[in-house]
Amino acid sequence: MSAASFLEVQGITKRFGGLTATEDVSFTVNQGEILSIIGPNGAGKSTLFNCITGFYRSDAGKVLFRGMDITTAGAHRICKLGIARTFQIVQVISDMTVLENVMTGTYLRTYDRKKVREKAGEILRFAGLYEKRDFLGTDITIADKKRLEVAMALGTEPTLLMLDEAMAGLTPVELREMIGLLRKVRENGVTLIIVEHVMEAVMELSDRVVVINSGRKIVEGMPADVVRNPEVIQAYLGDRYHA
Amino acid sequence: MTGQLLAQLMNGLLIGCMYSLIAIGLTMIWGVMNIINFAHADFLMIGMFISFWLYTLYGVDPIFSIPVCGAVLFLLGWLIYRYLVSKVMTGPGLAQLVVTFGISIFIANAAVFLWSPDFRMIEKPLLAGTWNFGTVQLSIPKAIASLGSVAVSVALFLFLRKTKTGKAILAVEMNRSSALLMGINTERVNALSFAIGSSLVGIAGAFLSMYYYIYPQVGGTFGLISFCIVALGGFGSIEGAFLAGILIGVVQTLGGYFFDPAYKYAIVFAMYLVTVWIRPQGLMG
Amino acid sequence: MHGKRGRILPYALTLLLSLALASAGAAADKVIKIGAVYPLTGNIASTGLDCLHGAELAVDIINGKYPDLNLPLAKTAGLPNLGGAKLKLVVADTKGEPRNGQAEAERLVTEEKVVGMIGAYQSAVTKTASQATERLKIPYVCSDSSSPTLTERGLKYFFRVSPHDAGFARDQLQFLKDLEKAKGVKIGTIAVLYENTEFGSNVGKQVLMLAPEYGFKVVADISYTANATDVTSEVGRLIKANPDVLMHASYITDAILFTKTFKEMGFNPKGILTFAGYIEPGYLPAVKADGNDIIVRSTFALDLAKSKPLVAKVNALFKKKYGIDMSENAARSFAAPFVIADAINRARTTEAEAVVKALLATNIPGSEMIYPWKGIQFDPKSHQNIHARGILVQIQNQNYVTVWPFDSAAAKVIWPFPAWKTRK
Amino acid sequence: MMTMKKPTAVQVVFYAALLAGLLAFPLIVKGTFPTHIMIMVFLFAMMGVAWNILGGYAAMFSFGQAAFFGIGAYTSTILLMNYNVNPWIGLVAGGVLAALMGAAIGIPCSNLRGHYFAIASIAFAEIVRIHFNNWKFVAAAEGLSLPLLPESLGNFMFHSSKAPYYYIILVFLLLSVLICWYISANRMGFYLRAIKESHELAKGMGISFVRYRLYAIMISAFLTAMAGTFYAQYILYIDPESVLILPISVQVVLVAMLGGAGTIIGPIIGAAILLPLSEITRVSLGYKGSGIDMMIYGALIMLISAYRPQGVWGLLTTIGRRGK
Repeated sequence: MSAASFLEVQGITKRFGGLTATEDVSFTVNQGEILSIIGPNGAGKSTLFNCITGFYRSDAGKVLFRGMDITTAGAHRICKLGIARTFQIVQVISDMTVLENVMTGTYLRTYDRKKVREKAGEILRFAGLYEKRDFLGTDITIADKKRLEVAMALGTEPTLLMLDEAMAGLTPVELREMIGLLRKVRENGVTLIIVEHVMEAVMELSDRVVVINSGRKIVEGMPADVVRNPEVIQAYLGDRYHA
Repeated sequence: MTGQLLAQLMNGLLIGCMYSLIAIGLTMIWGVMNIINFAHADFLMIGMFISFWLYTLYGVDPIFSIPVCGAVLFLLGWLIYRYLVSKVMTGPGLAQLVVTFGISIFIANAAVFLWSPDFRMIEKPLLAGTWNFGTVQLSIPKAIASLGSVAVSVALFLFLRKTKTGKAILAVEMNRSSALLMGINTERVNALSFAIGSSLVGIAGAFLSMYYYIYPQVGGTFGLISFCIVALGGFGSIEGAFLAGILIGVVQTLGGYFFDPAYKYAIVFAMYLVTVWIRPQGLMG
Repeated sequence: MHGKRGRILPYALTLLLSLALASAGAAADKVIKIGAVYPLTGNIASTGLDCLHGAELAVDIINGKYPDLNLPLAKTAGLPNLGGAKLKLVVADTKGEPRNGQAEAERLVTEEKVVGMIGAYQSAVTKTASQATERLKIPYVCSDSSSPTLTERGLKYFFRVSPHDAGFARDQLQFLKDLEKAKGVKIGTIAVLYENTEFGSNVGKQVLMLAPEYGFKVVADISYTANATDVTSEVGRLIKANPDVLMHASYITDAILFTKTFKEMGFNPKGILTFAGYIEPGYLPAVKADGNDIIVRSTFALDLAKSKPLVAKVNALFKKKYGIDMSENAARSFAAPFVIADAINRARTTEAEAVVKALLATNIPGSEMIYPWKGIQFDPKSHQNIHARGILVQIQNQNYVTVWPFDSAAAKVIWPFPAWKTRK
Repeated sequence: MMTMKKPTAVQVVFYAALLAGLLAFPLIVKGTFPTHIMIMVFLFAMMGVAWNILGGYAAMFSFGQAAFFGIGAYTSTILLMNYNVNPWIGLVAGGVLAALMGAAIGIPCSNLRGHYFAIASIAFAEIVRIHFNNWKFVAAAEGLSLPLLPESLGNFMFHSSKAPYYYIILVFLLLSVLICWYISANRMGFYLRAIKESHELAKGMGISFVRYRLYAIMISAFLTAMAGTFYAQYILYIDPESVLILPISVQVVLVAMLGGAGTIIGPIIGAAILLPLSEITRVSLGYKGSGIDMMIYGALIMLISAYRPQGVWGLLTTIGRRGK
């Protein structure tokens, strides 16, 4: 294993009953980069995402994180190793305040309550949510929830942050803010994998893009190259026509 | 020996069918509203008492009380949903559960108040006696009750699959919010399911009254076992509850026969634990 | 010392007043409170109520004038030695839970100031209630709990009038022996069937222990869960074991269910000997003719009236008050108030030590009781009534008929148990 | 939430006054029955607090607390009777045993959600009850009468007064509250609430929900078993029918739910309402044997929970907020 490959996904296959959701998908992620995974609806992006983060057990293939085989590790173990994630349908703890939500993440590596609070406060300032720290999880807007989810994930002090459609449904202004936040995250040395539909964000943020269609990886490359790839256009257009 | 084994097996099936009928009403309420109705066993008791009083006061045989029991319990279920349970449908945690506890305590003791804690029995139901098949004796009322249970289960199954109202109930059971979007009046569906669930257990009460003694606390063990059946079958699964009921009846009877009668309910509970350990969602959940 | 005088004065006045009233021959309105704890709600509320009725009637008889009743204290109103003081039952509900037995006993003693205690019916509740009265030093006379362990605890303030399960088990086995002799039948094997609560397992234990002593072989030892939904597997086991005699200890619910299932599955031993549930008032109305020919242990039967006219008179009073015949439970609970009132009357005080002393000296003759016993006298150590014994009654034509001991039998025992097929 | 804010002066004064009142209670109120009711209130409040760690924080709705209660009562009693072990040691032993039993049942049940867990806990408790009912070693259904030892704190037995029992169970209750508060204010409390929100979310935040659910069961079982030992030492007689039956588990759930699940004070309020209510209805109406006492009891539970589902504590806090 070369030291350069931060995360290595090798031939991941996942079936649900007779349906193959992902088939033999491989790619690598380098430390410090932002990699996007795109593809039409039902292409298997989320399945892949869940296989990497330990939420699904893949039927074949391997996931290596910093040279360590994490294919069969439980989700909470993977988080402990430094891979944090968000959810496609936003999930925050509804009866906790914003601050407490982040504290729940921060508790992963800190035990002292005071320090946990301090750290969580810092993260909230970083994410621009500090003013809303005393609001309940249920009482904030969707955009804030999405940002809160990122903050919660950051609380676990990840080296790799994986976002599942963190930008879907945001207004242009909110989108700008989110892109800015993710940039800052990357500047702090965190590697990012983004599963995304919003092409604007993908084009702007990504260093590299992996395209999935019908469970298979069809292209991998620089954002600008990928969007011009006929196979990708076909996949998206085909998707649109058949939808 | 084999004759006795066969007799045990048959009796297990019969009690199993009875369990199924009791449990199906419960699983319906459970599946649609995600509520454990702890008063279910008390509804059973009311059904039995209605049948008893119709017999004692007007000489109506339990077999003819079935529709009355069904109707009265339907109404009672509707009222209880409307004025008590619906108030906590959106409440926190298991507030619904506490309500049903309260209802259960209230009903059981109202029965003591109204009808005294005495034991009753329907003296001479039309259907009585036993059928003899060699070494196997089958109690006629039990056999009829079992057939009735199967018939009612099938009828419910068809109602849910074939009628518009039934389909609406199933839709709510599958996904409440999308059912709401489809324009289904979920509040009405809730009330209806609660009423139908109660009505089914009322019918079970009428059947049971043909051969079982009647008193205000009669539901206890039946209730406990029907919870187990519903969970074993998978919450909300009618087919699951039906099969699990029969399975539990047979396991209980054979377990009591071969192992130790003192542990026969323990065997049933252990079976539940082992099953959900392997399949956390129950047999057909 | 104002305070002290304030405390003595009322007592002195009361004493003077009561002396004056007693000498005047007028009934004093002095009241002697006796606590009565019974399960009045919950699973066996009907039994608890039945027991309470027995005790209430006893109190009525003690308080009123019943010149034609040969019962202790019946002829006079109240307790003559205490100026005609009346007995008052202070009733409490235990819900059948031991912790309430304790709490209620304590409450009755400390708040209601009762000077004696009766009841509880369930042995487990009697245990905690009598433990409480023991600590509070209040006499407890029990005539309705049958666990042998109750009088094995060496309590100073606890007395039991009625027989216990070990005695009942002996009675049943002795009956079988007597029957073998009288009818020339041979009984070899017995099956023991008992529900697994305190009562049933105690009976089971006693029978299992004693059966070999009487020369019977136990071919099935079946304990089962009380309040069962279905008992076909239990009866299946009995059929397989095929015993000559079945001995069954159960409460009423299972008694009903088993009777039905015996019939359904055609279980036909030569005799069915039972305890408790089969004699509770709800049993016969529930099973009707299917209960015929079953034999139950008892302390009482209405047909004892043949040799004891007293029984009929008491039953008439009971029927007048409650509309039904006196049951075995009611009859058993009927005893305790007499025993405690008799002791207080002889002690001439309600002071506990004196009452206990009087209780130990109790000697009520058999003629002043509705039971077929020689009398009531307590064992100085265990405080168990040494004369208490059971009788066996058989259900004949849907009536409980005394069949054993043979000398006080009202009818001949029907033996063997007629096959179900031949019955209506 | 409540865990973060410093208590206000009013709250401090209120709780201090409440505690002082409770400490003085046996000195002021004579008569054993009120003291007995208070003891029962504290006993069930303690079990309600213990249940809350499971049901209120982790959404594991246990209906099997009687099993832990019974194991506590039986362990200390058997140790005392057969091996002459001091009840205080028995208390700890019972707690440890119950915690281990909790873990044993918790591992297979750790994947069960909501109602499946609830029914599994009933099944578990019923198996324990049936087994104890038939187990000769613990005298089966006959039950165990504790040997009467001279009264002393060391013997955990008092005959002349209920006051020592009162103070002991009060201390137990305060200890449980303290543990519950500590848990809710620290990592475990956060994690349990995350698990309650969603298993997925918890896993995604690095929380081993199996482990934290196990911790919750074990702590809850330990405290409930302590209550069981207390019961045995207080009543001095135990049998399966009085310490292992479902109605005990149900009572515990009612106490916690009625007071307000998921709050520290909720179960205490629930117990303070429910137990006196049942005792008073029983004492004032129960002797008639008509069932009317339990009817009233049932009706009150039914109406309170239907029309004030957030629990009495929820009601009080709403009023409090409106007052401000």
